Amino acid sequence: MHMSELSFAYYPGCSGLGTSKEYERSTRAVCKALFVKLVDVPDWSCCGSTPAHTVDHVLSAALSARNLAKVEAMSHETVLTPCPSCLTNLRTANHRMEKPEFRERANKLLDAPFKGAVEAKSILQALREDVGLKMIAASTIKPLKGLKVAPYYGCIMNRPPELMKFDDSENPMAMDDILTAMGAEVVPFPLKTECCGGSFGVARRDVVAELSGRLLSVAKRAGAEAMVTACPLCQMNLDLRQGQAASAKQETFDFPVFYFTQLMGLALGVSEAELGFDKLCVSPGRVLDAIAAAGRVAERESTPGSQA
Amino acid sequence: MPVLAGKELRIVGFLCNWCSYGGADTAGVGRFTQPTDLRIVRVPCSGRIDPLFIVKTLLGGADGVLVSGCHPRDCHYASGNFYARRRLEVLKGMLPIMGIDPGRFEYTWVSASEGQRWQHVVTTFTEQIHALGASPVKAVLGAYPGAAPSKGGDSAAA
Amino acid sequence: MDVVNMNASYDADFVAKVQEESEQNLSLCYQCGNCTAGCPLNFVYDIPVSQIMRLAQAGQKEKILRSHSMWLCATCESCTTRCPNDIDVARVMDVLRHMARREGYVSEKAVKTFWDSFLDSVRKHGRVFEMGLVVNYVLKTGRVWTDMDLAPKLMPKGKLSLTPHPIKGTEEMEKIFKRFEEQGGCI
Amino acid sequence: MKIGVFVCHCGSNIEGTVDTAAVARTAMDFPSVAYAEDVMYSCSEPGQDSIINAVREKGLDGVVVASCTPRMHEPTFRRAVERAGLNRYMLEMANIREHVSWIGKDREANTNKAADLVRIAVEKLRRNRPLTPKSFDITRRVMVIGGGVAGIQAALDCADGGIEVVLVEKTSSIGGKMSKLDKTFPTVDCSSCILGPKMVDVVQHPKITLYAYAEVEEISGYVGNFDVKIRKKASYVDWSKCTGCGLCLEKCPSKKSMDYFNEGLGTAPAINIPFPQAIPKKAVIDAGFCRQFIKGKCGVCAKVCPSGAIDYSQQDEIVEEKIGAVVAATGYDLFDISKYGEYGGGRYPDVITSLQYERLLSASGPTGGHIKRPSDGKEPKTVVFVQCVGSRDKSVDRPYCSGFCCMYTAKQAILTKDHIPDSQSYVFYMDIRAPGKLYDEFTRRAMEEYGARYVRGRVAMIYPKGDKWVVRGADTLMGTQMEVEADLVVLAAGAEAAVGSPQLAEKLRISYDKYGYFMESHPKLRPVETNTAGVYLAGCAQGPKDIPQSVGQGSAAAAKVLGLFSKEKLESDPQISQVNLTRCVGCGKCEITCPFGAIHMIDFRGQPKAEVIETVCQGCGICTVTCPQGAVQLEHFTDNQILAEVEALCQF
Repeated sequence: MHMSELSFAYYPGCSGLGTSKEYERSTRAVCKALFVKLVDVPDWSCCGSTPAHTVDHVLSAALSARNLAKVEAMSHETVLTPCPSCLTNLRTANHRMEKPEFRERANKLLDAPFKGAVEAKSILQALREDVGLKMIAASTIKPLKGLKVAPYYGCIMNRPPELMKFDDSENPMAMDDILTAMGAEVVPFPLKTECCGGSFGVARRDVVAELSGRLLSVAKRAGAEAMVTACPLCQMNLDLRQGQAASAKQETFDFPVFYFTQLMGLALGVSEAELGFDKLCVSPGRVLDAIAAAGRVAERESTPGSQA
Repeated sequence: MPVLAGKELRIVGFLCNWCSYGGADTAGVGRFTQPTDLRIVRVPCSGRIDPLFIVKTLLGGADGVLVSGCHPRDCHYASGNFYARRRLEVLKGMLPIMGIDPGRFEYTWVSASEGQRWQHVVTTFTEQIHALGASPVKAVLGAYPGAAPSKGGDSAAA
Repeated sequence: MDVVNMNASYDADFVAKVQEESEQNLSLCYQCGNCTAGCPLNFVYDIPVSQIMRLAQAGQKEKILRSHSMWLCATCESCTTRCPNDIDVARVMDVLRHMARREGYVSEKAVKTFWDSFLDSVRKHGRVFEMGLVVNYVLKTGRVWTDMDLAPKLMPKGKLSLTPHPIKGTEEMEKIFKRFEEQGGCI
Repeated sequence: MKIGVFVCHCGSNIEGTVDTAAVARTAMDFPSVAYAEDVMYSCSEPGQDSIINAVREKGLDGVVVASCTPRMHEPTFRRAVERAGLNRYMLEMANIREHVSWIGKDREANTNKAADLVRIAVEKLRRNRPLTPKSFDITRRVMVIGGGVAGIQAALDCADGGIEVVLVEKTSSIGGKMSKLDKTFPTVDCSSCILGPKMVDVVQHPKITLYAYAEVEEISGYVGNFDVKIRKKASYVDWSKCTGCGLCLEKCPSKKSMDYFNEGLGTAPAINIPFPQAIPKKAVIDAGFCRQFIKGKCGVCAKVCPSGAIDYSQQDEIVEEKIGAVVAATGYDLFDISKYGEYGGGRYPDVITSLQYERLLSASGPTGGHIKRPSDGKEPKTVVFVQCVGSRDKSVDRPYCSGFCCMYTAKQAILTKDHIPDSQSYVFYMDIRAPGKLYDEFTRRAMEEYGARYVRGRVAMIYPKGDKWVVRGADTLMGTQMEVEADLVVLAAGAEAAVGSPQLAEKLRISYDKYGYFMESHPKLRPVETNTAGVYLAGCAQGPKDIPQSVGQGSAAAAKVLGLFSKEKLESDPQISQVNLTRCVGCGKCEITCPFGAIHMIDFRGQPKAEVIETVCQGCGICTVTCPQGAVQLEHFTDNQILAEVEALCQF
């Protein structure tokens, strides 16, 4: 069931080189396994993230447009990125630069101007819509049996809907659908799009502790054993800062926080090493063992003669 | 009075009484400001508009003609605007043959409740005509010699 | 509380500027409070976002630019997404931040410093060098103990590289920022 | 011909941006104009008198009034010229208010444009000729569409006025939304106790023919003489035999049918009578759930029915009725709350609509009048009401206020306390809209006597927490966020035009606004009339209304119908087509294109000729354009008149 290969320009985003190495790796592994070709944007630079748009919208657009222009030069219409923050900036720049007057101002800051004909899409959207659930389910080798997860989309993967044009802005389902298709049990998580505190971790850890803490305790109450994210910043806040959140909430969590691509990779039979589970701060060991155990049971039942 | 030199161009509108004329009224009641070029001729139904009226108006030296009726299926006379649409489509195709820029004629549908839409229609059409500039017809023919009855008499009962 | 004299304190230029830069019509706001209701950051705001909108309508520049709220807005887009009048509230908050910077109001120094350090890093290397960013931030703020508790968690994971990965077009990046400043942009 | 021109100031409405005196001066130069003046208020008594005097003194034989839209005052000024002794059709109007003074501030351009409009009016008038209307007979029967409280009122008032009424109701029982309500504000009257008797009056009234479970298929004709086709939908029960005993409901093995009357709370048997007081009390089979139709075998109802009324082979039936007027009272439908994803409507079982809550409060409802929440049947102690769900919200294209939600929410808060004394209600509101006799007092009572806690602010999100529902809103007066952990959340869903309204409007040839509400002919002065003669409006079909307003409009529409039918005969508008027999070649094209069948072919000295049936012709003029010979001309809109207007504009 080999489908014609999809090919996209690919914009990894800065955190992929550091704090979200495992997201970066697992993304590439999953795309490879699903025959999605990722062509890196040559000499890509930072989109400016939150700090840029808090300073000025033209500067912010220019920082993103430098990369969009490179995508144009690659003659690709669509660029994929795993990071919602990069995605928002790329899409916003693209959208605002549809206005000639604004485009001119932004291009003034650039060596190579951006003409404005590139669509930025999240890896999640590409997997959900371009690859599709059928293909994903069919390619699942090790179903994620015995895994109860709370998918958390973060605040800007789908919002504002007019700009992001993907999934339901109040109750997104893309990750739910993918993980379910791969055999995981998804618990209904009501705060799918609530903010985790974003980039305030360093300057105002109290903000992140409170907000991420709330997400973790609600996910826990919902009966999940782990959270699944699609955002480097969310993952870092929920995983690396889980201790800070715990003390803020006076709760204990010990709650693994995966990137959805890591779990997909697992189901697709990619080696755990390639998926960088060792990079997670809260050890996923217990959860991974549970999946493996459930898998063995399933196998035994399916092998003939073992019924006796 | 003569068209205000430089300021205005001569734009004639044929509007059906029940929808578009009412829509223009609604725009007025809502004080939706519009360009002053347009002069509205009121007819009972867009189905009453003979393509010949439009041709004569344009050959008479008007710079633009705007026709507006009820939305399809919403005609006060059930099917008048369907006849209108058919006739006006044909006309649009024939204007170039007569050497008239088809951009000088548009037809649209505006209901009695759509004051804002009417404002938009008038504004954009007026801009469109100003973009095309004054009609060359006048220069060529001079002002239209006068509309001899195309057919029929003043009163049929004659 | 003192009387707000509208004749004296309504700053028309400010209102006009906010509307122009945000491309939003402030008078669309009818104060339903939906933005405040859904704002996750409200608990650290000194003025709730719906009141920021009200103050903006009322041209109360001083009060707004002195507030902490817009510095603590995470641009999570709840307000923009749920506004019954389709106002891009998050964008208004962004624009207010821009103004505060330009006019030298900084109610949340640490936040600003972090963002500045971030952009410094981008300017220098083309991509964010996380380690350098934090160090830079610590030096500027003197907050030596920032996230020290995290270091032991992070280090062994080999996530934080100790050297930047500069891009080829670094001088191109520098130019972007230079041109921005030359056009009167302030960072 | 001597024409008089009267240019109206309309106070400052026109004079403010048009130099009316200058327009009058200019008009003096127009052909045939013998007199021109500007008038302060031409529609006022002195204004009309000055026109009448001028006609008499100056011996005018035609009048042009330059003022507001003819759609407003043409009848007024026609009466005026008639009083002056002229034929009422020797009048033309120039619309220099709606089309000039109100849409531009440039006084020079406006004055110039106004003069132009007067010029074309003069040119048209010069080619007018006196016309006399013909009179024709009326069918003194009215069709009321919609059996809600507005339609019921209109039907009863007409019938009591001695007119035959045909009442068409889409569902299997009349009563409409009101029959689903438990109590009504501000009196807390029992809804079905005050509506029930009226419903009974309807079936018992000798002059009312009720078609329930039926819809208007097609309507043709014109004021005084409409022909309608009504589709009686197949109920698979012979209503002439059905006694409404309800045995079939008990015995029906398939109980999974959608319970529309209870707003989808619980299910109904596949053969059902919506509610005990239903009028008519007849059973209907829901073929989508009936085993006989799905599996092809069952027949339980047929076996148990004592009167042998079940008829699985029944088909839709078309009945034809002749009527002279129509009252459209098709009501409203509820906004779909699932459009608010952040409220989880449709996803969260205990987040329900206000109308569903009415059914929970009602003794005839699915819970027998005990408030039980859908998820676990527990009695809620904390109930949160959220107002303006689908009202005053541009983002869901519902910018208008639904008008009655503030009031019914206050009522529901009061009733909640009555049902569950140890309960606490919260109401999230933006503004309280309570204009009406004893209305504001009522909302105050909800707070002051019943302790409902009102919170001024919208709700941003609702999410589950254990078996509670966290409602996160704002209190804009305190300037804080506000969270309430609720057992049950009631969304005050706004009103929408009833499904299918635009399609019906098109059948009736009346206008509707962008939301599907029917357009009245004047927002202030003709609220229950439409621009189509003989078609009237009542109730929410025209826009959201509460019960007293709907009843008032029902009566108002009835008064209009009675007024129309009080005339011996109706006068037809003489602005109709005329055939010039010498030009007509009898090709018959006009006969084919006429939408009203107002043209038929006759034999004239052995030759076929077209003839217009004067009382049937509606004056659209389609035939005039169709005729290849120019033999058919529409009076007062002849080719020459229109071309004269064009020429008047082009010569400059």
